[in-house]
Amino acid sequence: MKLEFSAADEAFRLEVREFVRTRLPADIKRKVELGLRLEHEDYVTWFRILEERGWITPGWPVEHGGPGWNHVQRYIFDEETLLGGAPRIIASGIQMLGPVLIAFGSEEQKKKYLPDIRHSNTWWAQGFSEPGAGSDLAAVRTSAVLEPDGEHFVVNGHKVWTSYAQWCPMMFALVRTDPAAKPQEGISFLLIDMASPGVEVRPIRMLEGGADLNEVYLDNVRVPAGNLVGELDKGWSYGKYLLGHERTGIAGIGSCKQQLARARRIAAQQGLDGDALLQARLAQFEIELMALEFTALRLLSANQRSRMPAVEASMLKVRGTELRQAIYETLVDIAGPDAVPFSPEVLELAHLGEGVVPEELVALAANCLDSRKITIYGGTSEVQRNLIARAAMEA
Amino acid sequence: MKLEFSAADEAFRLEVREFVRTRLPADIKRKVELGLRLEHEDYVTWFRILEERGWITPGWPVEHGGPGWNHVQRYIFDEETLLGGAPRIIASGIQMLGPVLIAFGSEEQKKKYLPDIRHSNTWWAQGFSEPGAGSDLAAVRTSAVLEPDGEHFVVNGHKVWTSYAQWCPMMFALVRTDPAAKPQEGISFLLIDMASPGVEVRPIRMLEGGADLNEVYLDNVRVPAGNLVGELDKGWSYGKYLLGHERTGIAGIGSCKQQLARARRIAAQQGLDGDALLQARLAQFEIELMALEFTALRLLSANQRSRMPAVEASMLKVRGTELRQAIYETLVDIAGPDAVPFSPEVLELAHLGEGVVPEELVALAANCLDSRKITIYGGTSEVQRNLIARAAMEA
Amino acid sequence: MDFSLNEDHLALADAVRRFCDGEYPLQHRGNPESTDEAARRLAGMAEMGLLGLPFPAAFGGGELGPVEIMLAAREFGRCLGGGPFLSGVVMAGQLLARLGSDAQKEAWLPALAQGSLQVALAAYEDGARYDWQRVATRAVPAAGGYVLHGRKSLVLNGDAAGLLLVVARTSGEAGERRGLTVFAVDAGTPGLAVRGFDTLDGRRAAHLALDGAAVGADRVLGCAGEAADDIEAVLDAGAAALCAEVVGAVEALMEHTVEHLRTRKQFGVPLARFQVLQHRVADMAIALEMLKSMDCAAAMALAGADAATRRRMVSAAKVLASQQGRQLGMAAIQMHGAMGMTDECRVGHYAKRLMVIGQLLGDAGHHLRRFDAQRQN
Amino acid sequence: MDFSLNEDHLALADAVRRFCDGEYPLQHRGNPESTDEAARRLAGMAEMGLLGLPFPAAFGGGELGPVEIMLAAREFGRCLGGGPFLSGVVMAGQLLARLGSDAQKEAWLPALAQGSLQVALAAYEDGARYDWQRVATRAVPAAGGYVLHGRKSLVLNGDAAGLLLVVARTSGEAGERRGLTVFAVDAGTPGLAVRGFDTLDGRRAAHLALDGAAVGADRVLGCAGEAADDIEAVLDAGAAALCAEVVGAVEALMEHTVEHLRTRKQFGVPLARFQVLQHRVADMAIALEMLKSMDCAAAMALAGADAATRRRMVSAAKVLASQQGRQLGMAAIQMHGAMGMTDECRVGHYAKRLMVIGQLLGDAGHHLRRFDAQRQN
Repeated sequence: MKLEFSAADEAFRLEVREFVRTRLPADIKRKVELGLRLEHEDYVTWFRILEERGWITPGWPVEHGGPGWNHVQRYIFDEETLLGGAPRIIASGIQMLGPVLIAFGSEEQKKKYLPDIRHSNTWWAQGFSEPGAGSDLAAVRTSAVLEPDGEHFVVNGHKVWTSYAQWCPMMFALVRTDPAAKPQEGISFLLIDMASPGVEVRPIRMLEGGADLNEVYLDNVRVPAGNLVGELDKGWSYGKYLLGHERTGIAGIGSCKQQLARARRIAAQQGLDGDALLQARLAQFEIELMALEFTALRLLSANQRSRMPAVEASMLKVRGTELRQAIYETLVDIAGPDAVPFSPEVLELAHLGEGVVPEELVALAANCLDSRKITIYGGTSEVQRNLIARAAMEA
Repeated sequence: MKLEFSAADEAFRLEVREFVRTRLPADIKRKVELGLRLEHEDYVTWFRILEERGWITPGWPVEHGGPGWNHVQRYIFDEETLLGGAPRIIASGIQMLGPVLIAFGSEEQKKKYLPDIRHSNTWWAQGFSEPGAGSDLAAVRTSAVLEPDGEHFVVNGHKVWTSYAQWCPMMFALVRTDPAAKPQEGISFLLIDMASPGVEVRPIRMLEGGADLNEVYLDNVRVPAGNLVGELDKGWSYGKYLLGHERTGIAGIGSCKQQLARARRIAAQQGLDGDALLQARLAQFEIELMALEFTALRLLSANQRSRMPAVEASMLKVRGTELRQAIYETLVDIAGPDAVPFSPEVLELAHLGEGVVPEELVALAANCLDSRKITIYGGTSEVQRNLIARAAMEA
Repeated sequence: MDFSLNEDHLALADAVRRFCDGEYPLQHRGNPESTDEAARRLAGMAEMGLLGLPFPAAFGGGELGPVEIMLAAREFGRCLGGGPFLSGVVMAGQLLARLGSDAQKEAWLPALAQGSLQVALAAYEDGARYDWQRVATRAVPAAGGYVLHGRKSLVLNGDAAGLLLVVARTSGEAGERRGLTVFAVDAGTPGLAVRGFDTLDGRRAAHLALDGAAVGADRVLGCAGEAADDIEAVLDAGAAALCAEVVGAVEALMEHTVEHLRTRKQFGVPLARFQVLQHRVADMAIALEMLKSMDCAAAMALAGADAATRRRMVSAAKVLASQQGRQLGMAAIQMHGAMGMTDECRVGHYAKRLMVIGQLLGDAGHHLRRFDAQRQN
Repeated sequence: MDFSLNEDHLALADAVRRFCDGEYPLQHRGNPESTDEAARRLAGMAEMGLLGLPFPAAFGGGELGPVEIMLAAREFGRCLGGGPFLSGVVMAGQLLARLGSDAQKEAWLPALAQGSLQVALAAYEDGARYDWQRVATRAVPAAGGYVLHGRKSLVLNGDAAGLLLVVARTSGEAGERRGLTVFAVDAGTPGLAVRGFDTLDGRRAAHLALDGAAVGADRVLGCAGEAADDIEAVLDAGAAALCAEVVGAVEALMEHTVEHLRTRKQFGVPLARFQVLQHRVADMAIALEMLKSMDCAAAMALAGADAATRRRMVSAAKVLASQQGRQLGMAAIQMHGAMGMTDECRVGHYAKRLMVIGQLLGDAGHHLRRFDAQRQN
């Protein structure tokens, strides 16, 4: 047992910190720190900078271009990039599809798709959720029927909550290929070209004015049979693999730290140093965040791998997301009356100079509202607690 | 709409306050204010003082000796007596059995029992709960079989959580007289002499050292047929009537005020006036208590009678008991390290002089622990919330 | 102590409810108003007498009181509507009615009541958070009147107002109670710049820049330097109306949520069957009762004569309204799942309004301190 | 950053668990110890080396560290046992080991490790709450040593101790860090009155009255006036051990609760089927993981050299342990219903111990302030 990071880990931390400090473009950093909207361009720019350094695919095996980090290094990387003001790696292709293709894709699929994913040439949309199948993916109803000649699937259905579909030329989707099978069987994992006839993307306007989520309508979309990943009717297991893959970052500890630092910074600017209640709240957050961070590291070291049991991941997610929301609410309290002015345009860097309120405060209320999604997506807090309780009761 | 009490109500308040100030014996007041244990003698003494004034049976009709107060007067009486340091009227005979006998008892039963109840000559135990039938009274299994000659019931069973049975020569009980009927039918309401052969009372030692709850074992206890209240097999409805009768005091607002005043008093004594967090917590309690109090008065005035819909009573109970517990926890925080010393004897007034800690602090932790029962008895907070939700969903 | 509503009360509430049901269709509640909608709703409110509700009959008013304002505000909370009611009638209009001379009232109150003039109150300043006494804007005596210099912030409905009631200092230092004076400034006055902007809840507010705006002596409301008590009273009236809005909004939120839980299924079971969600609805129902009692108490305290009681009751009510309103809005979003995050679903609009209300006219922390300070006095 | 336990750790934890399972039968956990039980358990702990765990081998100790203390304390938390381990070994014993001369260590540490002598630490005073620097007890130089005057309060296990380590002031004023000196005072010393009493969790503590108690110069531990750093360090060690006890106690509480929910039925359905109770168990499970991480962090910080880190980590751990321990105890009672209120049911005993731990060696409020003060330095 040792509380300190190893000298090598500390050196790595400094390396990442220095890299972010020198390579992260100033305007991107400013957007992140002020909570403004990031464009596709911003992500691509930063991801390519990371790719050049070999750091864009921490979750991929070394032979496919992963950096070969252990869990502590991955943790340090997440924390340092976020505290340094870098955007999160949010690309579904990198985070989700890559590992699935590497594990289950054909050689041809790997060759065709992985390089473009790594170089951020192709962004992928995730086509899992459907109306009526939010936290319950086994209820997927979008159908894919293989044509008699075996050359194409014909896909019909309706996907929702598809992040960044407006930036994605491709989508990976769960589709039902055997309607007679039990809910969790008869599902396949399909790659769909978004330019195909019959695909329609409709943005969903969100309550804070953003529109990065979409509905995707699939109307007799013809998909080449070669776009099936793995075996027919086995898509459910690939989907579960995918969802289980990225659990180390699930608690969002780096984001929590980023927001808590923001809260302290703005509180000082607003002259709230002497507000004993606020300071006690921030200190309490700091302690709870510390407990969360140590728990993540402890569970990771106990498992000695980046895949973590689902229950442990659920515990980290519940705690991390609820803590983050509490910090965002405190940010609104810190803003006071300056949380009131808002229109979606103020989230554009270009409009910052026109600020009705100090620029540090422009996005706080919108960020707080936007943060409500984190206890909903990726399995609601309610579903996570059901799972945690079930495990505790069975143990 | 008017925020002030009427002049008549204010006069009544002063009358009650003055009565308590001049008539409440000092040692009883001291015990109440310090949270010490009250003896049977203490209650009887105070109840007889109230009886002499005609104030002991606020819930009884005037023709049976009730004072004829409206709901505001009852509310003022509760508040003033508690804030003045008087014990609550806890006698089951007065609070529960009396109204049932008045509504459903025979003339003979009324004549025989009501006067002794009113004069605190006879305390009654409540025999409702059984092992496995806590919040679920329809699961009552204690059996009462009428002997062929129709003269006696023979009662067998096991009652639990019977308050103050050690002081009670009599018990009213729900017993099953028709085992073949549906759970809520076939239950009768029976009056049992605790001196009968086959009755055994065993005190239940509680976690804070008290033993005012009991188990009552009934082994072939013969009960005269004349002790049946109302009709055979209709006891469930009398039990419900009883539970529904005393809802105005269910929120325990007077007790909340009493404890909040205690918290402010002790905080000042402990030099915690400058503790901003504590002061903010107390102010928040004060606001929530005010909201609760106004809600009780608003709902009472809307109903214009002392019987209140079950859902409204549930809301008041949930809020009032949880608020009271939070205040008790704050009392422990105020006590600091002085919450640690404790043995059950310190709750006796006679031992107060030997105090290991200042006398104001002697009972705080025990009172806090004891307060955990208020979200359990009379229907747990969970059961109450189920009821509230059902009503809200059906509305 | 009497919380009961009489038949006139119920009739008023019913009339406003019917007006709102007609003017604010369910699926558009919370959307920004078009110019047409705003004009039509204003005309409707004028016709119903809502825009003159508390004013003397002599000036076109209904001579009604805080309880009636509360009842109207509850209904506006329900439909996320109300336009200039809060800013123009409850705050600015009542300030005019309190401080104005007969001539001033005659000049502006009837127009306000008819909807032909909008009036807004410019009380707060940048950097002062919720301390309305921290006024740095100065009114310097000049020929025939005053010249105003300073900045006012977050003037609700400020860019639609034809008349702005500007709180400026004729004496004393920022933070002092003495020396505050209210000036009635026409929107077009040279030296006054009005910068309108959107607010989080789809409404409008404005910052004012006063750089040598000249006003005549006839534009002083009441005695110079003596306006503090009246300003505080109408800010309290505004806060109480916000508490009433919270009641209406939470009521609507609860209806939406119950409807959603009853109809939406997960894992093949209606959400309403999940006990965790049931208990959250129960807590919402309990909170709603508490909020209802406190908006009544605040309204009754406004009607009373005692300023200390008014401060205590209004601040107590606003603490709960700010805390519970925001929390219940968030809880409703959570119970609606991803759907609750969309602009299409109404719960997000309620959550935004509730969040904004929490930050207006003093947040929970401000009012908790104010409440406690009253206790200590 | 490494939270993993090695095989020696696991073996130690396992051995203590087996000892506790034998010595503290499930249905008696939390009951006051009889004299016989206390003696037998003390002998057993001595035999296992638990009473000398952290001391140098030269004085009969095991030379183990804070992590091993944590592992033992977790097990004692599980069975509500441990007797004088916290007070005698973790606090008083380690203070002796830090400050004592070789002769002093030789005189007392082996006896402590063998269980033939109990030692207790008398640090706090009445009215000072958790500020151990507010020492008013004075040590006045006298022929051949000192005479002590003052009152010490809440000395854990104080009435069973043969030797009391009394913190007194040889210089300075109450509140000052300089001037604190530790004296080793025999229980029978004339002028020392030990008043033992029961504590809420069924254990014992004592207040001391020192009215001219004379001690020889050889009873001063370390340099006069320079003990503050070491006193603070062992109080931190004690607080960290309490955090570990909370981990064990919550673990046991959760097992009891899960067992109850699985077996007990209401309305014909096992309680475990009620989602509200499921989610409370989930929150308990989450809290337990957080508590586990923090007791590890506190132990590791104790092992490190940096006092600021130690203060921060121990205080952070104690904040959570105090808050969560009490809250989870209360939650477990609620889930057990009326049964949970009885002396017979074990959950009440856990709840009482958790409540007491929350109030010992600094409550949540104290440690939150201390934690924050370290940040600001």
